[in-house]
Amino acid sequence: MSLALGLVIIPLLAALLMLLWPRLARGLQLAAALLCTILATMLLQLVQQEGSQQLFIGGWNPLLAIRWQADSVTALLLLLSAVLHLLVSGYALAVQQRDKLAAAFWPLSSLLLASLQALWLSRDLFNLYVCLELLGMVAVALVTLSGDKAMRPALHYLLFSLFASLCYLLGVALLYGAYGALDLPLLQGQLQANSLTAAALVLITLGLMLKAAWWPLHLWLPAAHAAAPAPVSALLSALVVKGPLFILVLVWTTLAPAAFLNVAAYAFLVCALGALLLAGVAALRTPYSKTLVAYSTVAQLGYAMLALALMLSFNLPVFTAALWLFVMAHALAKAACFLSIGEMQQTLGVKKVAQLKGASQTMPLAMFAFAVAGGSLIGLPPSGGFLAKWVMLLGLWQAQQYFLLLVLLVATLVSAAYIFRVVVLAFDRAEPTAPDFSPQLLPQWLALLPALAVWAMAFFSMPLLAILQQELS
Amino acid sequence: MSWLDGLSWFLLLLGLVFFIAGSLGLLRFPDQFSRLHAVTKADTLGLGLVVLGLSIQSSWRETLLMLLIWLLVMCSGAVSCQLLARFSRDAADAEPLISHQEPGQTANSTSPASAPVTKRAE
Amino acid sequence: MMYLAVAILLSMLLGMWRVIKGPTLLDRLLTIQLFGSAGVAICLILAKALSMPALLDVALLLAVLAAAIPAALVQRLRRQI
Amino acid sequence: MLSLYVYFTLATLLIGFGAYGVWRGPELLRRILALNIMGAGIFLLMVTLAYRPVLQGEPADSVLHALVLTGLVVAVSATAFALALLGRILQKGKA
Amino acid sequence: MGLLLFDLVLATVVLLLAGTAIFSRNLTHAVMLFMAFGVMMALAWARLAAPDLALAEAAIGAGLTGALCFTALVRQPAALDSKVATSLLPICFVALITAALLFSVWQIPVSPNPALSHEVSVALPQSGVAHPVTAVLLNFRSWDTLLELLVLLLALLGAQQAQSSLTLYAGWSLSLSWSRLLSPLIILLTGYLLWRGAAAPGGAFQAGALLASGLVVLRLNQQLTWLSWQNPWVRLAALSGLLVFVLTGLFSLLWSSSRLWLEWPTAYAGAVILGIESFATLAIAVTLTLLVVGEPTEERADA
Repeated sequence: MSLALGLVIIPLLAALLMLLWPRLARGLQLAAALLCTILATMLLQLVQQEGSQQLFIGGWNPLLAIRWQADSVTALLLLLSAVLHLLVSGYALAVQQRDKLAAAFWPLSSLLLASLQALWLSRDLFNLYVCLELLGMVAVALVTLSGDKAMRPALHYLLFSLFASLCYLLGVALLYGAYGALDLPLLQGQLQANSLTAAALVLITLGLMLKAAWWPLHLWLPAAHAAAPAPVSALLSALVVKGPLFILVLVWTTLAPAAFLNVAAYAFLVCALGALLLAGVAALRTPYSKTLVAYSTVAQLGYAMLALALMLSFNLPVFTAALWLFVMAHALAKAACFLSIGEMQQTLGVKKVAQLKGASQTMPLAMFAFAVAGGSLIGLPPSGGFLAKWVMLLGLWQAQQYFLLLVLLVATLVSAAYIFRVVVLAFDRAEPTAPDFSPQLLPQWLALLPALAVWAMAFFSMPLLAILQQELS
Repeated sequence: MSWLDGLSWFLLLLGLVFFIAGSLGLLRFPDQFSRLHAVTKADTLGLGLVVLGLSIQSSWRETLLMLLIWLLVMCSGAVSCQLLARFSRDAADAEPLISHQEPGQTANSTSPASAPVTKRAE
Repeated sequence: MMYLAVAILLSMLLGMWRVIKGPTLLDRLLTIQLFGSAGVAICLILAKALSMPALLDVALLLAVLAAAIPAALVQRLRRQI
Repeated sequence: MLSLYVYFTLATLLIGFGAYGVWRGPELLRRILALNIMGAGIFLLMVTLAYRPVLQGEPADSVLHALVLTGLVVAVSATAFALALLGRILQKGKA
Repeated sequence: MGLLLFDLVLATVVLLLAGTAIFSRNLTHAVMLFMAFGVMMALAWARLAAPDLALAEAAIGAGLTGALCFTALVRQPAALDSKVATSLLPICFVALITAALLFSVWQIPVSPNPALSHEVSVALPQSGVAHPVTAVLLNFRSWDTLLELLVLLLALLGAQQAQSSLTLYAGWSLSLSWSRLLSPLIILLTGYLLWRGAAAPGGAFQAGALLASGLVVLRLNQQLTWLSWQNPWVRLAALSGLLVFVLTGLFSLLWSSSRLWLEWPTAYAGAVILGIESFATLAIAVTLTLLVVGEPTEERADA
């Protein structure tokens, strides 16, 4: 577990040092990100070989201490966030001069990594609350880096996030009042199906849904994510909304009494359908390119919700694998989308989708990155998105849910529509929007990297599936 | 001991009377400065009596602490009374930004001191 | 003893009417003063009645802050002048 | 025993008031205040839960007290941050 | 009987304050009622046998929140009386949900599960302190506390981004000398709370918040002009709590026999906790002060 500890402490210490000596910030950032990626890889290997690892902080009894647990899903998520942090930091380093990225970006993004890693590891209901609050505050602070125009969306984001964590805390308080424990594995199977438990679970779920921007509680997300600087939007969309999602899955898979599962599955299903179709349509209609990508996050989270709903009602291991594959594929693809769109926005000096006309000519690399990432969002082979969707389709076929198969198809068409809306415009080479300055190659390459990673997921499909299935056996 | 207990209760009740007097003064006095006095003076005296009443029943360490508390409240009552009054006087002389009157209260405001504030707020 | 605390609370409630009604800013600033001194008194009585000597520290803290805060608030509000 | 229910009810009502204030506003500052009131309600619920052993003659639940203390710090930090953001927004509106 | 009556009256006062703070048409008014609400909550904690929380709430609710809210208040645009249309539908909706919540809250068993409390009392002798709340905060669940310090720091970092200019005005001599007179007392009391935390209610946060309100008062009276984030020593002080916490954790990781994160050896636990708490107090005080006061520009003292 010292590997896991390093994953949390290194970015934390790096951030503190950056605050003390701002001049060292960039070097420290890169070093910490590299180190974390290496450690996360090692941890993944360790977990694969020796099974899940546990730590009771301070060495106290399970009831008293805060438990950390690194199972294979956690290890994968740790690696995912470390890799994404590394990639986004690289991009930020390349563009910081040009975009006048505020100096506070470095410590804040390091703290973001630290709080995410702490969240993935924690298995204590109250500690998860603190992690959630931490994550929310870092996210809001990062949004404010855009200056004046971002202040109002940032405040709204903060208020929503605070309200959500209070709902979560209330739920936790009710659970503690009834069962007298905070440790998730200890509470497993303890909960009785009564109205008190129901109220607690509803409150926890509502809070987490609000934080994870699940349709129909997503209203804060597009404004906040669109207002932030490009590297920040990438981090927010790719990682931050996944934190609450992770807790939600934990709560529903370990805590919830069996009697509630079906009702919850139906509720999640309805939300998933709403997200997939309505948020997709919203992405299709918005005039601004960044808002488009932000709405696509809401829509894509629908897949995760769908997988969760299916997981709860059918208890097939395929859906668990599909859920985490979606999370990873979406994180990588969305980071690439935001970075490439941000790059195009900066270079072309435009905000609207319509003005991206001819971008394939002026900025081919960035456009290529967007197209590859978009392909994964749609689910075109070969990509991580395709892999996730394929696994899910297999599961649906197995469970004989033909109606949902159809819905999945429609959702795919909707996402294809909003991705192609951009791509088609970009290939319209008549009267392209002239760039403000000559496009730089390095940032475009760096924006391409996450897209290539999501591509690569398809080639590592076997080991990935093996890791995710290991969890269940 | 019983007469000590009786004394203690007498002091406590007397303190209560001053607290109530302070609140009544706050409610009934005609202008803001007299109301200020009602709160800062009567309540401080009430607290002092309560402290005295309680210290009869307490150990010397607790008594010392309570006397310190009373001393603090007494000083702070005097100082904050001054500060608040001065602030209010200055605020009445200058253009206030935040001492807004609720509409409808301009008419029935009886206090002479608050009149200029009201006028400027509009 | 608790009845005494109740009575002081009720007298506070009485004073609150002025605070709610206004009409001047000063009347409202008096809330802090009123709740400060009465709060200290109730805290002292609770310390005795519930026999929790730790509450004396709470009363001390309340008193110190009630002493310090007007100096800060008035300073802040003077901005408008 | 009855006191417990008095405080349970008070906590729930505070949460309700707070939730209403957060939802309806109308000013941003009032929403922030309402969030704090809602938080106070939740903390009150937790402290009342911690008070339950006292009725049976045992000391109060110190774990819950520690949790509420942590929660208070988190709440005051968040409030301060929100008010700083609000200050910036209002200043911009004035200029 | 007297206790129950007290509870009922206290509940009424708290509800009235909360209700008027939310439904009042005047924002200034709402803020002041909210401050009074803080004092009343402190009394509620005192009543419910939670003196630690009463101390914390007194320091925050009666002190810092007021200063914070007033800073926002002076920036509010002039038209303050808002036209609140208290429409019936939302009220009914919220009332319905509250009723449902009330129903489930009443279901909470009156006799709690004693396992965790029992565990605390068993482990208390090995924790290095005698006061269970401090033991939970700085030993059993110290990871929460570390993260909580991080939250506080983050609030400051975020507020730095949203920095807006405010002018400090020269104080009256009365408030200036009063704040100077108070400061030794506040420092003394801070030390007292910190030191008592090992055995009785009190501790780093309460002490830090108290120290912060002292610093705020001085700062608002144009004292302590060095107190700014630009000053590297101030930065060090604001980070010191976290740094010491993390470094002590790493140190114990390397030196203790079991090599566990945040495990203090029983023999030294008391000293370690006091050390961490002292730096945490400093950090909390500086951070809260910077949060409340911001980075104001000084106005020249007028004659």
